[in-house]
Formats: sequence, structure tokens, C-alpha cells
Amino acid sequence: MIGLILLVKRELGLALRGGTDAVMAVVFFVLAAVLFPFGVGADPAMLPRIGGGIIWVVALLAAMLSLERMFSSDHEDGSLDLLYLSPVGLGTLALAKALAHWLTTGVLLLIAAPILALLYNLPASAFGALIVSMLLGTPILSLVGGIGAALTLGARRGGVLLALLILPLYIPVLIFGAGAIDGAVAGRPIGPQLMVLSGFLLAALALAPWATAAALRQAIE
Amino acid sequence: MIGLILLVKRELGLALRGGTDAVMAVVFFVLAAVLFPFGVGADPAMLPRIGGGIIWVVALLAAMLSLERMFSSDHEDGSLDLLYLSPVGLGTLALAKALAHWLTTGVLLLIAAPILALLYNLPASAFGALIVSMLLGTPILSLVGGIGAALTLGARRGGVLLALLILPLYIPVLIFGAGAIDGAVAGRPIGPQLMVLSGFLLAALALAPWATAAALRQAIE
Amino acid sequence: MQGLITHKLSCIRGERAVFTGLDLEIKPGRALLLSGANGSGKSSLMRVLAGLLPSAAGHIEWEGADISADPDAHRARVAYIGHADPLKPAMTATENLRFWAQLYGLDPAIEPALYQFSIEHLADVPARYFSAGQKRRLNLARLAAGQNSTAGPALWLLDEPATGLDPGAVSMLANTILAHLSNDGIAIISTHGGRLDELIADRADHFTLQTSGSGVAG
Amino acid sequence: MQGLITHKLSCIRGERAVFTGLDLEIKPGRALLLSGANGSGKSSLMRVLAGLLPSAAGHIEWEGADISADPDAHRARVAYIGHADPLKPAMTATENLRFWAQLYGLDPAIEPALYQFSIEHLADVPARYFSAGQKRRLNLARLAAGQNSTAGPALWLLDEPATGLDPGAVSMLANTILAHLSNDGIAIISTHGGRLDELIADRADHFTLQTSGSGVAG
Amino acid sequence: MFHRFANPARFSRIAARVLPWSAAATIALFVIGIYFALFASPADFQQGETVRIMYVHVPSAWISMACYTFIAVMSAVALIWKHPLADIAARSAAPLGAGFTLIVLITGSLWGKPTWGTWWVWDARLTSVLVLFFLYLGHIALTNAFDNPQRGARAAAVLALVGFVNIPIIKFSVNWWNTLHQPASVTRLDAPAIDPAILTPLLLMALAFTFYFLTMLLVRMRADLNATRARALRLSAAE
Amino acid sequence: MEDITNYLDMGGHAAFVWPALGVATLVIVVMTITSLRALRASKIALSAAEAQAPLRRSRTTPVGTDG
Ligand code: HEM
Ligand SMILES: Nc1ncnc2c1ncn2[C@@H]1O[C@H](COP(=O)(O)OP(=O)(O)OP(=O)(O)O)[C@@H](O)[C@H]1O
Ligand SMILES: Nc1ncnc2c1ncn2[C@@H]1O[C@H](COP(=O)(O)OP(=O)(O)OP(=O)(O)O)[C@@H](O)[C@H]1O
Ligand SMILES: [Mg+2]
Ligand SMILES: [Mg+2]
Repeated sequence: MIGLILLVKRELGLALRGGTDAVMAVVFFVLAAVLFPFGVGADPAMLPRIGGGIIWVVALLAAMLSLERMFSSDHEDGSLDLLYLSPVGLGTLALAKALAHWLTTGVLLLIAAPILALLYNLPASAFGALIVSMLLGTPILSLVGGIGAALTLGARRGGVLLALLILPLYIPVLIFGAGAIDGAVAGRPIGPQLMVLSGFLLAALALAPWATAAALRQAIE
Repeated sequence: MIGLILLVKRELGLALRGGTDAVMAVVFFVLAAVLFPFGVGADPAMLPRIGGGIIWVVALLAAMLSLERMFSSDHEDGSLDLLYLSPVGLGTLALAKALAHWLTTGVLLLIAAPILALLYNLPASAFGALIVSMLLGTPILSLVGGIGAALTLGARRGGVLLALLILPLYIPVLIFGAGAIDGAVAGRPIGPQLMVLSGFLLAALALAPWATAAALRQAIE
Repeated sequence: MQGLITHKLSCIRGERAVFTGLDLEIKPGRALLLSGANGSGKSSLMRVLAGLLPSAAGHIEWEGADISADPDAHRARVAYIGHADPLKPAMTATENLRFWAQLYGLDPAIEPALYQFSIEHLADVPARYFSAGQKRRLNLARLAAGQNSTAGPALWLLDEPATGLDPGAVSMLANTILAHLSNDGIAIISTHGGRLDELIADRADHFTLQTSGSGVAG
Repeated sequence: MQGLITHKLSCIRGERAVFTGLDLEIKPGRALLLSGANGSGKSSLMRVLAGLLPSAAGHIEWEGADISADPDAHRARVAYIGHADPLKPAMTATENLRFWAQLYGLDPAIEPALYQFSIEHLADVPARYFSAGQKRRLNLARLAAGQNSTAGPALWLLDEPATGLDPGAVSMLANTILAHLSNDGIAIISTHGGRLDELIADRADHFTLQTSGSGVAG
Repeated sequence: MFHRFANPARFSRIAARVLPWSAAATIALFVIGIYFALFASPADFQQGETVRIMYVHVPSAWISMACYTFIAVMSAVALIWKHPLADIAARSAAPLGAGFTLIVLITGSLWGKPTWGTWWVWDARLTSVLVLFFLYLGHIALTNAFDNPQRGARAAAVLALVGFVNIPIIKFSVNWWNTLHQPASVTRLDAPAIDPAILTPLLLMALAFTFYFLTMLLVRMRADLNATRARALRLSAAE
Repeated sequence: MEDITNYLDMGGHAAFVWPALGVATLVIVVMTITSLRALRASKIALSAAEAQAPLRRSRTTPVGTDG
């Protein structure tokens, strides 16, 4: 537990000092979401229809982008060796990294999302669904993403591999997250979607740190 | 000239061997473009309307992602020092890097784009506009991107900064690229858009290597 | 008081045998100076002993017990210095060192450790600005931070620790190692010769790894 | 035959003066062994001399002419070895070396250069698999590749070149340097003492950088 | 090295003497300008009272473009002649430019809702102003992204020169593409196509904004010079 | 009184005109305050640095700080 706090504090400290690229994710999120109307044309009738989906897709991509550096800087400078040798287990490390990743990207995405929703003219009724679905969904992105980041450590085409591994796993989150917003826009009940997302979140919390730790063990050699 | 060929050959060799993440861009391009229908809902009437824009936006993001490593690996391992000391000037280096970036991302995007166009049900009449606009636009992305990559070398939040600097400069390319496709879909003449893109390309060819070289000179210290 | 013993240890990297059938024995309070040509497998051996790299054959005993029986206990007794310096450029010397000390549950008396390697004036400077030797000193200060605590690591695995150090810093390192040995600690130190070897010669044995595989005790 | 002269050279890094008012003079055919505590500014001086880092004051003369008059010519005569090894892990030893040789327009006789540092057996191995010393040897082989050509670099700036080398490799490096000096070349070599210094002592002068700034000739 | 800072010292002295006067002029112009803009001018017959937004919107737009041009010129000076004052001028001006661009964007949006019926459209004028805002932010971020201030200044200078292509695009976008936005009616080659009752407050406000910009620029440059000098002194004392 | 209400109503566009002017004022005030505060802070820092610098200045001439 002390180890967990220590590790999370270190990651947050590094993020604050610009030592990691976590904040990058939000900037990417906002800029990419701002770009779409340029490309798609800002038809005021269409934007709200595609807004929820675009916000979720861009959130997915933003989370994925910030994954690659999750372990690689520790891998390159030998920190990972020392973390492995420390009394704090790799499972705790995996959890701490996912938590820190969520705090530095997920939470910021959550804060930025309503602003983008305004930009896309989403109806007020959809805001709640947007926030709650992102609150449930973004931790899954961090947890599952950790597995991918650990698996591709030191791999030759790390970036490509990571995208290939992770995006398919993200699709269910996308479907139910965007589904909840669309439902809210259309006035349908969104309970089922949120229940499914909660289930995913619990499963990820239970399994992902374990899988990440196993993957990390393979990366140390 | 010999230096240019040598540098481009080296970059391509590294890309082939997985030493750089250039191929990542296409994978990201395809995966991201595939994700959108999941998020937005695969309404067959709407997809063609937003397809051209989405393809261009995703191409922009893909190009941007692969920029960050353009100079940073050479910066970190000391290669940039040696490149600067070599008889090949920094201007040639900038041009070679942009060329190699285009060959490893732009060209692949160009090849993948028609497939995505099929996915989005773009009408056959728009294919020509898609290809030509990307042929003119993607080199601009590589050339202008090189400036950003060089400017943010060794900066504190390199990734965020790069996105912040480059995406605004990419917006004009996006507007005219997507505009050409939309025009083609709507049956309007697309000559003006393509002319503007050509103008941008010529300007970028003339100015970008020079600006990149100036930025690189600042990064060596 | 059996110390560390390896039995017929082998290591394979990239499908090539780096060393095979290696038998070593180091008693508490002694250092082993490991030499050998470039690529002879010193670093690989260190990593195997630390439990970072799996051995291909053979086994390692600590105080008579196979270390694979309780890997957690083994990791707790290892202090490892590799070729790279695990420092975050954005963090200051104090922050870097304190993180590792706290993570290992050691006495977080950071300042004395910095003093021990004469980098106390850099305490609040981000590691980004350090010269090569200053980085190495900060990395080595981890050893000093561990030493103050009651049950610090007993097995020090130092892979060319004197790289980039000036003569003064080499003496500081030698003193740190000698203090460790006086506490019945064990140190395995890879080296290409130099002042460090001379300074700790009294308490050190020598072993040379042959590139072909097996070693020669010297 | 004036060689390299510096006049009141100063260097500022991170808004702090690293050294000020430095006067050096090295004649063709001589080496300068640059020593100094960690952080005294050896690497910074090397980079200033190479033209990689701007000097804050003073100037540098080569054969009587200020080097800032023709920076291109100066860069062409410099061979620089820094703390890092500029190798691409994905490329083989031959590919890495050939790229640098061709880029500098040198005789691309790669094999002899690999021989000179005894890494010919690694010619087709990607640099990823190299041990620390093997990487360094490959980096140094650039010097050997340049030497074969008629107008190779005349000014060698070697920043702790012997780091991680075994004694055999140090002799190879010393021979390479001595051959360069025999051709009326100049070498400036930063060092913390060691075998390399002894091997080239006959043709070398000494200079010690003080941490405060100005240096002391030794 | 020494002559470089002799110049800034003289600048500092002159700036200290000019500042009170320019501050007074700014305040006076604002008082007169606001009086004309809010009370002494009629509502536009087309736009009604919303025309009063114009009296801040348009001057801010002009200043935001002029400021970027100023930064670009200073950057060129800094890169070519390495004049240290140019660096300082550029990095002092950037936050002001960003502020004025923000005013343009927000007042424009608030004007757009009643006149166009929407807060925002993605047309060339609005887009290029948004790009200008991002360029300002990028310039500020890049200036501060390096531990070595010199390196930040040089990188930002390169960016400023590259981004300058955006300025003509803003200026002429309304002529090149048909958009919702007004074309130039004051700054035209022939006579201004605008009612004097509106032109007077507009020009007065533009003058006030200009003086405000110059005053703040001087203040910020002095602050930057002082800080630079203080840091240099402290570092040399720490030797 | 009626005049004032009428005026403040801005022909029915009060919700746009006043926020616009308000935002402009706010931005200008913020810029003014930050600039003036930076100037004051820099003056304090400079006099503090000058207070301790003269002792050392004779020995090592700080580069780039003359004048
Ligand atoms: C966010 C939205 C807007 C932005 C970014 C914007 C930007 C600009 C810029 C940059 C200028 C200066 C152009 C020049 O001097 O050539 C300008 C001028 C002007 N704008 Fe806007 N504007 C916006 C919205 C509006 C709206 C909604 C209106 C009114 C319907 C408007 C009316 C004007 C007028 C009348 C001028 C003066 C043109 C002249 O006489 O030169 N703008 N605007
Ligand atoms: N990039 C940098 N920015 C700011 N200061 C730096 C930078 N690199 C080094 N320094 C500082 O400059 C001084 C000289 O560093 P330099 O690397 O030249 O020392 P060195 O003599 O090579 O030391 P070593 O023996 O450890 O290699 C040190 O005090 C260091 O902290
Ligand atoms: N990651 C790796 N994968 C495959 N082979 C490797 C790897 N790292 C090293 N090797 C090979 O294993 C052998 C031993 O390497 P090691 O790093 O242990 O040597 P070393 O004795 O430490 O050498 P040095 O003195 O240069 O540090 C070398 O031949 C090297 O090429
Ligand atoms: Mg080794
Ligand atoms: Mg050094």
C-alpha cells in the first residue's frame, strides 16, 4: 500500500514536471475533436448526431497514445530492473501505473469532455450520460492499456503492435460508451449500457494488474 | 545529393527493420478510421457525407504521431551531433528526414486511403479527388511536421507541444483536402482547392527545410 | 557463513551460450572482482545472480539454500548497479534518491548519502543537468542510502561501478564497498582493472570470465 | 605548424559559468590528456572545441585562423566521440559503421576498421545484441575508418573514449591514436587516468580543469 | 558580450521615462473612446445596438494581427542580428497578443449568435483567427519549454516566422472565400465605406487599444529585463 | 430611470453586448495586473540580487550582465 502511494506520487510528480507525456493526451483529445468539424463540415444538424461517437473515439485514441511511454522510459534507463528487485511487487507496480495513467489522462479527459460536448452542440440531456460513461470507461482504458504497454516493451515495432493489441480490446468500451450517449440523446434509458461498463470495469480491475505484471516479468531480461 | 540519398536510405532501412515507428502511422490510420463507424453508428446515408473529412483528419493525426520520433532518437544517442559535424548540411538532413517520413507514412496513407473510402461508401467520383488531394497534401504534412519535430527537440513537454504547434498549421491542409473531396462528392469543380494545395506544397518545399535546419541548429548544444 | 555459491551456472542470450558450467564461491565479507574481455558475459552473470535474467542451467545458493526457493527473499538482499543510471532527468538528486530509498523501505537519510559521494551541492538540481560522472555518483549513492539501515542489502552486484568516476569518487566508492564488506556483506564487482581494484584488493578475490565460456580463477 | 590554440575561452551552461578564460595550445602530432573532477567541464570543453556548443567568450584558432571564420572547414576536420554511442540498435555493425563512413565521405573500407577493434566476428550482428564494451568498440571503429582515407579528420576529440573497454581494447585504441599522432594529427582526450594515459604518455601533454573554472597545466 | 547588455540598460532607462506618459495617454483615450462608443454614438440601422460590440471586437482584431507581425519582425531581428532586446520584445508581446485574440474570439462569438444565429461557424476567417490563437499559445509554451531561456527564445522565433503565413490568410480570407463574416470596410484601399458616426468611436477605441498595447509591452519588457539581470547576478554570486 | 433600463437592455441584445464588453474588460484587466505584478516582482528580485552581488563582482565578472 505504501509502495502504491509512493509509485503513484512519483508518476504524478513526473507528469507535473513534464517528465512524462501524460498531459499530451488531453491536448490531443481537444485538438483532434476540434479538427473534425473542419473536415466533416460544421453542419449544425449533423454535429450533435456524431458528437458523442467522435468524443469517445478521440478519447480512446488519446488514451492509447499516452500508453506507449507508460513503462518504456523505466525500461530504458534501468528503473524497471530496480522496481522488480524492490519489495513492491510487479502487480502493485502495474496497478500504480494504471492509476497514475488514469489520474493524468482519464481525469483530464473527463474534465475536457463537457467543453467538447458544447462545441458539438450536444443536447443538455446527454451531458450526464457523457460524464458517467467516461467515468466508468476511462479507467478501463488505463487498466487494459497497461497490459498492452507491458506486452510490447522492447518489441521491435512497439507502437504498431500496441495499437493492434489494444484497439480491439477498446472497441467494447467504445460501443457501450457511445451507446449510452446516443441513448441519452434519443431519450432511451441508458442503465443497461452503464451496467455493462461497470461490469467491464470490475473485471479489468481484477484481472488487468495481474496480466500486466506477468507481461512485465517477461520484459525484464 | 549523395548525402540526401544516403540519409533517406538509412531512414528507410531503419523503418524496414522496425527501428522507427513510421509504419505505425498507417496502422493507426486504418484502425482509427475503422473505429469511427463504431462510435458514430454505421448509418449508410451519413457515412459518405463524413467519410472524406474523417479520412483526412485521421491522416493528419497519423502523420503527427509519427513525427515525434523523427529527430529524437538521433538526438538522444548522439547521432545528431555527428550528422551536424558531417559535410552534409542540416538543410539536407531536414529534407531527407521529411522525404523519408513521407515515403514511410504519406505513401502508405495514400495506398490505404482508397480502402477506407470503400469502407465509408464514398462515391466513385470522389476517389480521384481523394488520391490527388492526399498526394499533394501528405508531403506538406511531412515537411511542416519536421519543423515542429525539430523545434520541440529536448523540450520539456515535447509531445504536447508538438501537437499544439503542428495541428494548427495542419488545419489549412485539412480544410482544402477535405474540401476537394466534398466538392467532388457534390459534383463541384475541385480545381481551386487543388491549386491551393499545390501552392502550399511549393511553399512548404521552399521554406520548411530551411526552418527545420534553423530549429535543429538550436537543439544541438 | 557460507555466502554465495553457484553450481554449474549457464546463461544463454540470443540463442548463444554466454557462459556454461560456472562454479563460484564468495564468502561473507569478501568481494569478487570479475574481469573478462568485452562480451565475455560479466553483465549477463550479474543479471543472472540478481534474478533479473533466468539461468539456462545450474543453480545459485545463498547460505546453503537455493535462491529459487524464495525469490522474494533473494531480491530483498540484492543491491544492483547496472550499466545505465536509473535516474529521472526531471527530478532533483534528492527526489531521485529518496524515491529509491523509500521504495526499498530504507532509512530515508538522503543527505548523508549525497555527502558520501560529494554531490550534496547538487541536491536540488534536476538530474538533467548532471555530467556523466555526477549521474553515476547519484546512482551509487543508493548504496550509501541502503547502508545506514539495519538490514540493508547483503549482496551487492556492481557492474563496472567506477565508469566515469574521477579518482576522488573512486575512493569514495571503495570506502563504501569496504564498509559493506566489514558488515559481512558480499560484493561482486565487474571491472576492467583500475584504481578501485587496488583500493579493495585486500578483501577481494579475482575471477576472469573467458569468452569461450568457462572461467579461470585468478 | 601551429596546431590548435584557444584564447580566453569561456563556456556557460544553464546560466552558470563552467570554465572561463581558458588558454590551451596543442601542437600537431601531440595529444592533450584532459583531466578534472566530475562536472569540471571536460565534456563541455570538447563540445565547444567541436563547434557543437557555442562558447560564451574567447576564440579558437586552428593553424593561426579563427575557426569561426570557416565553420564548415572546422567541422570537416573534427572527429568526435562523446559519452553516448551513436549506433542504431536495429542495424548491424557493418551497416552502422558504413553509414557514418560514407556520410563523412571516407573510404568505406569497413572490415579493416572492425578488425582494428577486434569486432569483425560481430560484423553482421545487430548492435542491439552488443555488450557495453562492444558498442564502444564499434563507436571507436569510426576513427579507424576515417584514418585510412587520405584526408581524414585532423582533430580528434575523444571524451573518455576508454569507458567500458577491456585492456586489450584499450591497447587497440592507443595504437589507433598513436597512428593518428604520427600523421601530425591532434587528439584531445578526456580521462580519469588509466592504461590509455600510460600507453600514449610519450606523445601527450596534461591539463587539469579546475571545478572553479580556470585550469592548471600539469 | 558586454555591449549587448549596455543597450538594454539604456532601453530600460528610456522606457521608465516614457511609461508614465503612455499610461496617461492610454487612460485618456479609453475614457473618450468609451464615452463615444457607449453613449455618443447611435445604434446601427442594420445591426442595432449589437454594433457596440464592434468597438472592442475590431480594434482587438487589428491589435492581435499587428502584435503577431511585430513578433515576427522581432524574431527575424533576433535570429539575424542576435539582438537580445528583440528576443525580449517578442516574448513580452506574445501573451498580450494571445489576450487580444481571445477577446476577438469571444466578442465575435457573442456577436455571431444574434446576427448569424450561431456561436461559431467553421469558415476561413474564424478558423484562421483560432489558428492565430493556437500559434500564440504555442509561442508562449515553446518559449518556456526549455531550461535554457536562450534556446526557448530561438525556437519560438523560428515558430513565429513560420506562423506568419497565417496573417495574410486572416486578413484576406473574407475576400478569397465567401463567408458569413464582414469584409473590410475601414481598412480598404479606397475611402472607408462606413458611417462617420460609427467610424469615430471605432478609431478612438483602436487608438486606445494601441496605446494600451504599447504601454503593457514596455512594462513587460522592463520586467523581463530586470528578471534576466537579477538571475544573472544571482548565478554569478553563486559561483 | 426608464432611459437607463432601456439603454441597459441594448435593444434586446443585452445578453450579448454586456458579456462581450465584460469579457474584454476582464481580459484587459487581467493582462494589466499580471504585467504590473511581474514588473514589481522583477524589481524586488533585482534589488535583492544587487544587494548581495557587489561583494563578488570584483572577482568574477559575470558574463552578459554588464551595464
Ligand atoms: C468568433 C468570431 C469572429 C472572429 C474570429 C472575427 C474576427 C475578425 C477579425 C480578425 C477582424 C479584422 C479583419 C480586418 O481588419 O481585415 C474582424 C473584423 C470585423 N468583424 Fe469579426 N470576427 C468574428 C465575428 C464577427 C461577427 C459575428 C461580426 C458581425 C456580424 C463581425 C463583424 C466584424 C466587422 C464589422 C469587422 C470590421 C471589418 C472592417 O471594417 O475591416 N465579426 N473580425
Ligand atoms: N545540458 C546541461 N545544461 C546545464 N548544465 C549542464 C548541462 N550538462 C552539464 N552541465 C553542468 O555543466 C558542468 C560541466 O559538465 P560536463 O559534462 O562538461 O563535466 P565533465 O567534466 O565532462 O564531467 P564528467 O567527468 O562527469 O563527465 C557540470 O557542473 C554540469 O552539472
Ligand atoms: N540483450 C541481448 N540479447 C542477446 N545477446 C546479448 C544481449 N546482451 C548481450 N548479449 C551478448 O551476450 C554476450 C555477453 O554480454 P555481456 O553484456 O554480458 O558482456 P560483458 O562481459 O558485460 O561485456 P562488457 O565488458 O562489454 O560490458 C555478448 O557476446 C553480447 O553480444
Ligand atoms: Mg557489461
Ligand atoms: Mg563528461
